[in-house]
Amino acid sequence: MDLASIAVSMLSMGGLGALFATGLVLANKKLYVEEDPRIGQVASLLPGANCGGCGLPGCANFAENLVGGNIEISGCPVCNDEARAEIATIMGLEAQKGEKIVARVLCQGGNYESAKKGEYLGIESCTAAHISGGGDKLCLYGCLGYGECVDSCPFDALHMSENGLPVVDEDTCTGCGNCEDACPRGVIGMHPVSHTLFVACKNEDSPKDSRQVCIKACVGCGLCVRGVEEGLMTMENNLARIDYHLYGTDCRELPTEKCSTNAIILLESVSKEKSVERAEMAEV
Amino acid sequence: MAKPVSLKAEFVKGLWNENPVMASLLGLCPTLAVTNAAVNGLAMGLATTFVLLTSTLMISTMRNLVPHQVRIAGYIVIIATFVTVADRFLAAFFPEISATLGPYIPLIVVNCLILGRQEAFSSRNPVGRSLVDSLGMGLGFIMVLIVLGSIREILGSGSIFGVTVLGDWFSPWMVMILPPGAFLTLGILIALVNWINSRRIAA
Amino acid sequence: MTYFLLFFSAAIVNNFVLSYFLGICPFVGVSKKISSAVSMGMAVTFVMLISAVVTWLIYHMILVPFHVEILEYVSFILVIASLVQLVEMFIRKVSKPLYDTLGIYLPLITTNCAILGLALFSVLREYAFLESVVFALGAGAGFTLALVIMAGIREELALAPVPRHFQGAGITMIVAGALALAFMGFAGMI
Amino acid sequence: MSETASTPEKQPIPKKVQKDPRAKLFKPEISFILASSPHFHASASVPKIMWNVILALVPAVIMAFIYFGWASAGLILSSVSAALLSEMLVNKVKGGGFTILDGSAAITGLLLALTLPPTFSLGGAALGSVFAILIGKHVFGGLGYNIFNPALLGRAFLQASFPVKMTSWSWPLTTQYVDLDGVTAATPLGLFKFEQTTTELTGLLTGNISGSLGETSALAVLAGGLYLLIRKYADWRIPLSYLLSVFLISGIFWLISPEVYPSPVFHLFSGGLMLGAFFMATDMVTSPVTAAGAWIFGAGAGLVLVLIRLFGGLPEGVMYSILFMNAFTPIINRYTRPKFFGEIRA
Amino acid sequence: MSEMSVSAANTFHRGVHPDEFKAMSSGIRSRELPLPEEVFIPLQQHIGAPCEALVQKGDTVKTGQKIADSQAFVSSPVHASITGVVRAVAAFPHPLGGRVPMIHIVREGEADEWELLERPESWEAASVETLKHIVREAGIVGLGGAAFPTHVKMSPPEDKHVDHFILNGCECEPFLTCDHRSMLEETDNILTGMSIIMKMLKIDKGIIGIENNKQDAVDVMQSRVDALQLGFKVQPLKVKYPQGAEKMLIAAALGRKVPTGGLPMDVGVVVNNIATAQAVYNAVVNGKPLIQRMLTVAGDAVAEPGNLTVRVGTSFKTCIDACGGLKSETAEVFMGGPMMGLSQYDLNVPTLKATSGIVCLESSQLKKVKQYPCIQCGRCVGACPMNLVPTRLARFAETAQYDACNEWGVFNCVECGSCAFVCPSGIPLVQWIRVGKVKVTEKQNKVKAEA
Amino acid sequence: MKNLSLSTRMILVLTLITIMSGAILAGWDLYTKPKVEYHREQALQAAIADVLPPYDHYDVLNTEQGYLYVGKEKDSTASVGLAFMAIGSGFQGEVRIMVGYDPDKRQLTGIKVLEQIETPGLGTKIVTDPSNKNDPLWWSAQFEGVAVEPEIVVIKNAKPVNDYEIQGITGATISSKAVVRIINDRLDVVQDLINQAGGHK
Ligand SMILES: Cc1cc2nc3c(=O)[nH]c(=O)nc-3n(C[C@H](O)[C@H](O)[C@H](O)COP(=O)(O)O)c2cc1C
Ligand SMILES: Cc1cc2nc3c(=O)[nH]c(=O)nc-3n(C[C@H](O)[C@H](O)[C@H](O)COP(=O)(O)O)c2cc1C
Ligand SMILES: Cc1cc2nc3c(=O)[nH]c(=O)nc-3n(C[C@H](O)[C@H](O)[C@H](O)COP(=O)(O)O)c2cc1C
Ligand SMILES: Cc1cc2nc3c(=O)[nH]c(=O)nc-3n(C[C@H](O)[C@H](O)[C@H](O)CO)c2cc1C
Ligand code: SF4
Ligand code: SF4
Ligand code: SF4
Ligand code: SF4
Ligand code: FES
Repeated sequence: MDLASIAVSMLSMGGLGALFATGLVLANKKLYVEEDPRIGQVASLLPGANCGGCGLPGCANFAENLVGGNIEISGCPVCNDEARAEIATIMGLEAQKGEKIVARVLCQGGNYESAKKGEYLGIESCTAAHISGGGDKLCLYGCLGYGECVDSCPFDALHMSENGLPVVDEDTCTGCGNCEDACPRGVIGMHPVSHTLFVACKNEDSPKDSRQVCIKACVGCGLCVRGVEEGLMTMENNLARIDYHLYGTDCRELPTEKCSTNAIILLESVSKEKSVERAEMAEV
Repeated sequence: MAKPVSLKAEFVKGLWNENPVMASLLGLCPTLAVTNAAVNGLAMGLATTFVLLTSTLMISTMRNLVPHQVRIAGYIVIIATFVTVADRFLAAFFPEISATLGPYIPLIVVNCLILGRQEAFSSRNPVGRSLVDSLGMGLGFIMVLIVLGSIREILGSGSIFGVTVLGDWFSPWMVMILPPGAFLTLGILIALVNWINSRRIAA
Repeated sequence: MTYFLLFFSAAIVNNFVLSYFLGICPFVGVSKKISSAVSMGMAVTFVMLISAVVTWLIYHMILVPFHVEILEYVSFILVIASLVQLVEMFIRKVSKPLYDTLGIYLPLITTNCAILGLALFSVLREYAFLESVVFALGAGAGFTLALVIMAGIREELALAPVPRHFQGAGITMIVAGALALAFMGFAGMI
Repeated sequence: MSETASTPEKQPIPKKVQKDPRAKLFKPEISFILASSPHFHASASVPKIMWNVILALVPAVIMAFIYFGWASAGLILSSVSAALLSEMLVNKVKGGGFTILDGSAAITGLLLALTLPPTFSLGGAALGSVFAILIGKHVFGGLGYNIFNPALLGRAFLQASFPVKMTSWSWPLTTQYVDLDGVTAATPLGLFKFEQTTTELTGLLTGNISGSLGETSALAVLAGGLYLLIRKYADWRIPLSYLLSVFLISGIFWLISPEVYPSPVFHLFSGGLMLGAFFMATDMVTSPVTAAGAWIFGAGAGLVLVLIRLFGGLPEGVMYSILFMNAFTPIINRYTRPKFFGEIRA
Repeated sequence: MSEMSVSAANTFHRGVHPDEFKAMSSGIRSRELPLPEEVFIPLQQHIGAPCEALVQKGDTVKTGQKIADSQAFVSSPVHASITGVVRAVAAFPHPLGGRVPMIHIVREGEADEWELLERPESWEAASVETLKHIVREAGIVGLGGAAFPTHVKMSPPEDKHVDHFILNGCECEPFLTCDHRSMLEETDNILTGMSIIMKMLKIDKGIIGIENNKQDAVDVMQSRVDALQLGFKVQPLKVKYPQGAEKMLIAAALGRKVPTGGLPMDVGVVVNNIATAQAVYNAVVNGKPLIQRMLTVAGDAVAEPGNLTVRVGTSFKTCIDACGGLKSETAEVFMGGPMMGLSQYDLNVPTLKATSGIVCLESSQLKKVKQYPCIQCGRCVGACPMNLVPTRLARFAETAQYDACNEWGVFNCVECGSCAFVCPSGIPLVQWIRVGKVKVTEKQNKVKAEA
Repeated sequence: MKNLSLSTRMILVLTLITIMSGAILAGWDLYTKPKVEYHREQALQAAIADVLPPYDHYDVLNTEQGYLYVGKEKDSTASVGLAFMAIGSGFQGEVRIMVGYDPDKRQLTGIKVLEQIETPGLGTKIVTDPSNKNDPLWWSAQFEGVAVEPEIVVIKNAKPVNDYEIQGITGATISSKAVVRIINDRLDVVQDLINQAGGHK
């Protein structure tokens, strides 16, 4: 009696198991669908809990979307760091082999430097201000200072300075370019980290007009073009431009000193200058 | 797989950082359903941990044998087996608890927490490490269940583990032992954990 | 009429999600967008239907006659898991659009307590075959309803300044609590 | 090196400058306001709307005082002040403005009080208010963002927490059967549900019946409600469709079997329907913005209400019907986009 | 197109009722502003291709001389509005924002020498092509605000059957009364201009839509139409903003609804402003190009509000000074009315062809509302004449859900401002909607570029 | 194992797992079943003992309409009453009640609510009422000796005056009425059975 019931149990369970295993075997043969092999690899690294925590219907679907580039690895709340790292290798994130690209803010017209034209009462967003006359700053090209770029950065690599200009944290910036897209004024540009010389201004107005607008504006005087390596600096629409193809390590003569308004900057020198300045201030 | 992580870290992660309920939002159904009293939470937590450990033992042992295509079916049968064992154990030895936890014991079978750990960890790691992981996860789960159960029991019945703590002046908020109370308490608890985490990061 | 009441009871009065706490994980996970909520709801209803039929047959054709009721959980879950896997593979092969709207949700459903819960409730309440089918439909409809309401609310909350620590799971739980409070009005109806 | 091309963060503003470098910059003669159109604005404002709703509730409050005396005053005071204090707490934690003066928290507290039984405890009323403001409103993002009607969510919380106290009624002071126990009275809906007796219409209209503070006199509520509609502080479609759908659906049942189901008129004037229809379903935050949505919202609430009243375990369902439809509001909003001017829809 | 019964059709659905403030200038006869010392004439004052300057620094120009033109069909030439010397062709601040190329002319002496257009003996006898040519050469653009080249409007494509012309005399913006004054002072000229336009369009059904609050204009128009036996219908319209928006006007006067994304001619209608008709008259009958117009200077910050006839390119400051100058408490000055006008920061900007008013307000009249979160009251929905749901559009724009913005018809918004006017929460709905439009366009362009 | 084909391995492994599971469970079943049955039996006996007057033993009658438990005196065929299970829906869900009935006196000898999922603190007062410190079981105690004819009724907010009346629970009228309804319905069936058996036990 007892043994019989054990046998019945084993038989019925075993029967069901065999039945469905066979079904799966057949299905595996007949219903097989070709897919990107990486999907399988990624899927096998995912928790497989199908918990839906990622907002997607299941781990397999998450893998598909990941490989398809529609979602980030961080979208899976369950996955641990190890698995994430491995998945990243499968996904070949070595795409970032080239030089690190970071965002650069090409405007120095903060609250202190720029001219105000009135009292702006409206939505404090750069796009909104841009399309309704440009907020309270007179400059038509420069940073508006409402930090839309800061909000758009998914990595928290940007913040607003007290002077009302965005500051990039080079180490955190991944070069994703979200801020560049967000800025209605095109003030942010993406550059390899090795580029340190910039014309930090976008103002194309005539010298007379741009002088009225900002003390750090590029007024288009053309002094910087002379004396530097041929072609490195050019003037276009009252604005100095740097040809980064010609810009290299051997470039000795720098146009920064020539610029009458300090619109051209060399990043390291700026920081050095600043520390000297601070030291002097402290002495006074 | 991967760089060696200390066993201690493997254990500790389940308690807070990768806590199955708070961080991964797994196993929510039993978490909500049985925590109307602390003791129920404890019992459910223990039962779940038992199943987690035993099935981990099995699955981790035979992790290299089971073909990918039948692993879900295989794992889940193993899990269900131990759930049945636990269920019967309670029915045979603790009939009262069995009656209160009622239909939620069998649902341990489909507790995403268990299958999730098997898929994510036990099927890829040696037995010892897997057991440590499961133990951590199980304890993390028990912890949450007890906390949730205690809060709900105190506010909903004025007692904790059946011992009256709030006097007659307190009229219990019955909602706390009803479904809405479960959701609300867990919601607030999750927010609290987020807050603590953000403080920890800031610090 | 009794079938209607059974359906109504399972769908609204004793909603699986809001009063039985079944299937909470997908309820939290797949309720960010109405469209995926609808798909998920359909998939769950479909799987519930299949498993109600199959588990009823297994229970009454195998387990009871052979007195091996102890195999209830094991056999139910084995059958559900394998069947769902088979159906998923089948749909994937047969129709890409169907797979995209329904199929991709299937693996998630295997480990959804609502399905096993349904099968177990059917046994516990000694439903006849047709009753368990209606019960499955009602439970599926109720699950879909809760999921879609939640998705609607969450789409709306995406536009709201929910306090940071409550964003995500926290507010979802609070909304679920509020929904459960609202659904209490139907108590005692059946 | 992490500094960018931009100006250093803390620009040392030169203390002694011979020549301000900014002297040459443009300076407008008069600094005008720069704003986007329109530059004009109608005189309505959020506080104005809110305080008018409170004004419209005055008749109901007065009736509550006449019928239930100081008990009503205590409940209202306790509930409103708890609401205001919670609002202040949130202001403090969240930072941002001082939002008590906009009146929305006061309404929440007041409406919650009006839905409570006169014998309810003051502490309980305060608890409900705190729940309504914190969980019902601010967890969702504060004014304008809550999905559910906070006062009703607070009441639902109380009803589920203290079901006995929330269903213990006392007779108004004005009735002859003053009962010192104060617990044995029953509301018209309760009388109907459990004893199958209906109440006279005059009682319902004047409010000489037992019930929660604000539901006793349908007329007082109606007066305030009409004021709201006339001043356009509430969308007329919602009370209309709500009441109409209650009337029609209960009317159908009544026609089928007048002995079993009460008349539609009884439905309209009993319980919290008037207060709910004019003051709670019309809460703009939690009801649809589109006209079509308003009709659907009201009709749906009416259906749910009649179902609960006739077939549910509870005698009254105004609160639940509104909360239930609140849950659908986002979906209704989404799928009732009006046809654009000149749009031809397939 | 759906026809409504005409009796009910004297207004459109929704809309708002802002205070009018018209009395301060509507009762006073308009004045001619003395010739300005200098003018700045923007090269582009119309929708369409920009013009190129035909003169250089140092050239002497006569009043009415063409100084800039373009070959494109959708464009309109620009004329010198005073006699003088070109001082510069350069970028100067523009009332629409930014700095744009303008021709700076400085007056020489008191002379006002005109260079007139070639014109036919009688417009009745002239061919349609001649008339259109004159309208183009006169640089006439829509003076109702949009500045769309009028000769283009007069040339509907073959497949569009135009059967009605509507003269837009609504002037629904608060403060503005220049159209009103024109109707009273130049009645016959306007009616002649309208007849010329209808000849160009080859139609005989004309409607003059005037809001009820200008009953004297309705009466004068009616009596002159009767006297001249023109057969036009003078249609009084209920006072409601934005009655003057052409889609609303067509709905009110004819009961026709311009389909979404469509133009008036899709329902067989062409609409022109009063001042446009008057400009057509001046060009065709007097040979005068469009170099001056009447505009309203009003608001509580100016001492003597009134209507002025000014040369295009005169600075705002000159116009305001002619009305007694600004009070020191002035808070805001804008071009156009308070509902759609543009804030100015610098009063040296020039008036344009399409500038119908300069409104200067003290802060007391600005009616600012403290901002609250949207309470979903639906007032904006009840106000929007285009039947949009502004609150959602704004919320979508704010939360960067641009697809939803598009789906909910952000491009149908005519930016009339009714929604933001009624919003009790003081939400800058229109500004958000503009953000939405910009972002949706950006996104669409990006998608196009990728494809 | 590794060198078997995938298909074979799939079938083999799954079958093995299931067989193993079957074996474990069947074994466990053998071990625990008696204990579970024992508890169930105990519970049943306790319930019957609770609702019937003292008896020596009881007979189990398996009728088409379910089990009846007839309590017998020692060495006697005379019955002290019969007990039966009544099942029906309460406020939230199913309620199972053990009912003791004395067919001769046409009155109940006691009831015990075995299973219910009523609202804690409200409907659960049909089992125990913690608010009544002296007698938490007061509500079910009322059924001892209540007359079943014409039928049991619940009255609200008053003390019962007639012998067929039961006082309702304030705040849980529905549950109170539901219990009474379930008992009344079941009594009809049982009474029919008794009548068919010729009034005999
Ligand atoms: C790109 C474009 C093309 C247009 N084409 C025509 C046209 O062919 N015929 C016409 O009558 N109006 C045309 N219009 C003018 C419009 O009908 C309308 O008068 C103009 O947009 C200004 O209207 P508003 O002042 O009401 O905004 C066109 C406008 C735009 C922007
Ligand atoms: C909101 C709004 C209000 C308008 N109000 C007027 C108005 O009051 N008077 C007017 O002539 N044009 C008004 N317009 C412009 C007309 O829509 C239309 O462009 C003009 O009547 C066409 O005539 P035009 O080409 O001669 O300018 C308004 C446009 C908008 C969008
Ligand atoms: C959350 C909640 C749970 C309830 N649960 C029960 C219950 O389990 N049993 C019951 O009879 N009544 C319950 N009620 C109350 C009933 O619906 C009904 O109000 C009550 O039976 C009326 O009884 P009374 O007339 O004695 O107050 C509940 C009410 C609420 C709000
Ligand atoms: C606006 C309003 C809404 C109410 N909603 C409910 C409700 O949903 N459920 C309820 O039991 N009582 C509600 N009440 C109180 C209710 O009328 C009272 O509970 C019943 O009269 C009991 O029969 C409400 C009262 C008001 C004023
Ligand atoms: S850089 Fe651009 S986006 Fe950033 S604050 Fe300046 S204007 Fe705004
Ligand atoms: S948005 Fe991207 S590119 Fe810009 S700062 Fe952040 S990380 Fe760098
Ligand atoms: S949405 Fe646009 S069209 Fe509608 S009222 Fe607002 S501004 Fe006017
Ligand atoms: S009018 Fe203002 S507050 Fe009202 S719905 Fe529109 S945006 Fe919101
Ligand atoms: S535990 Fe129930 S679905 Fe996850």
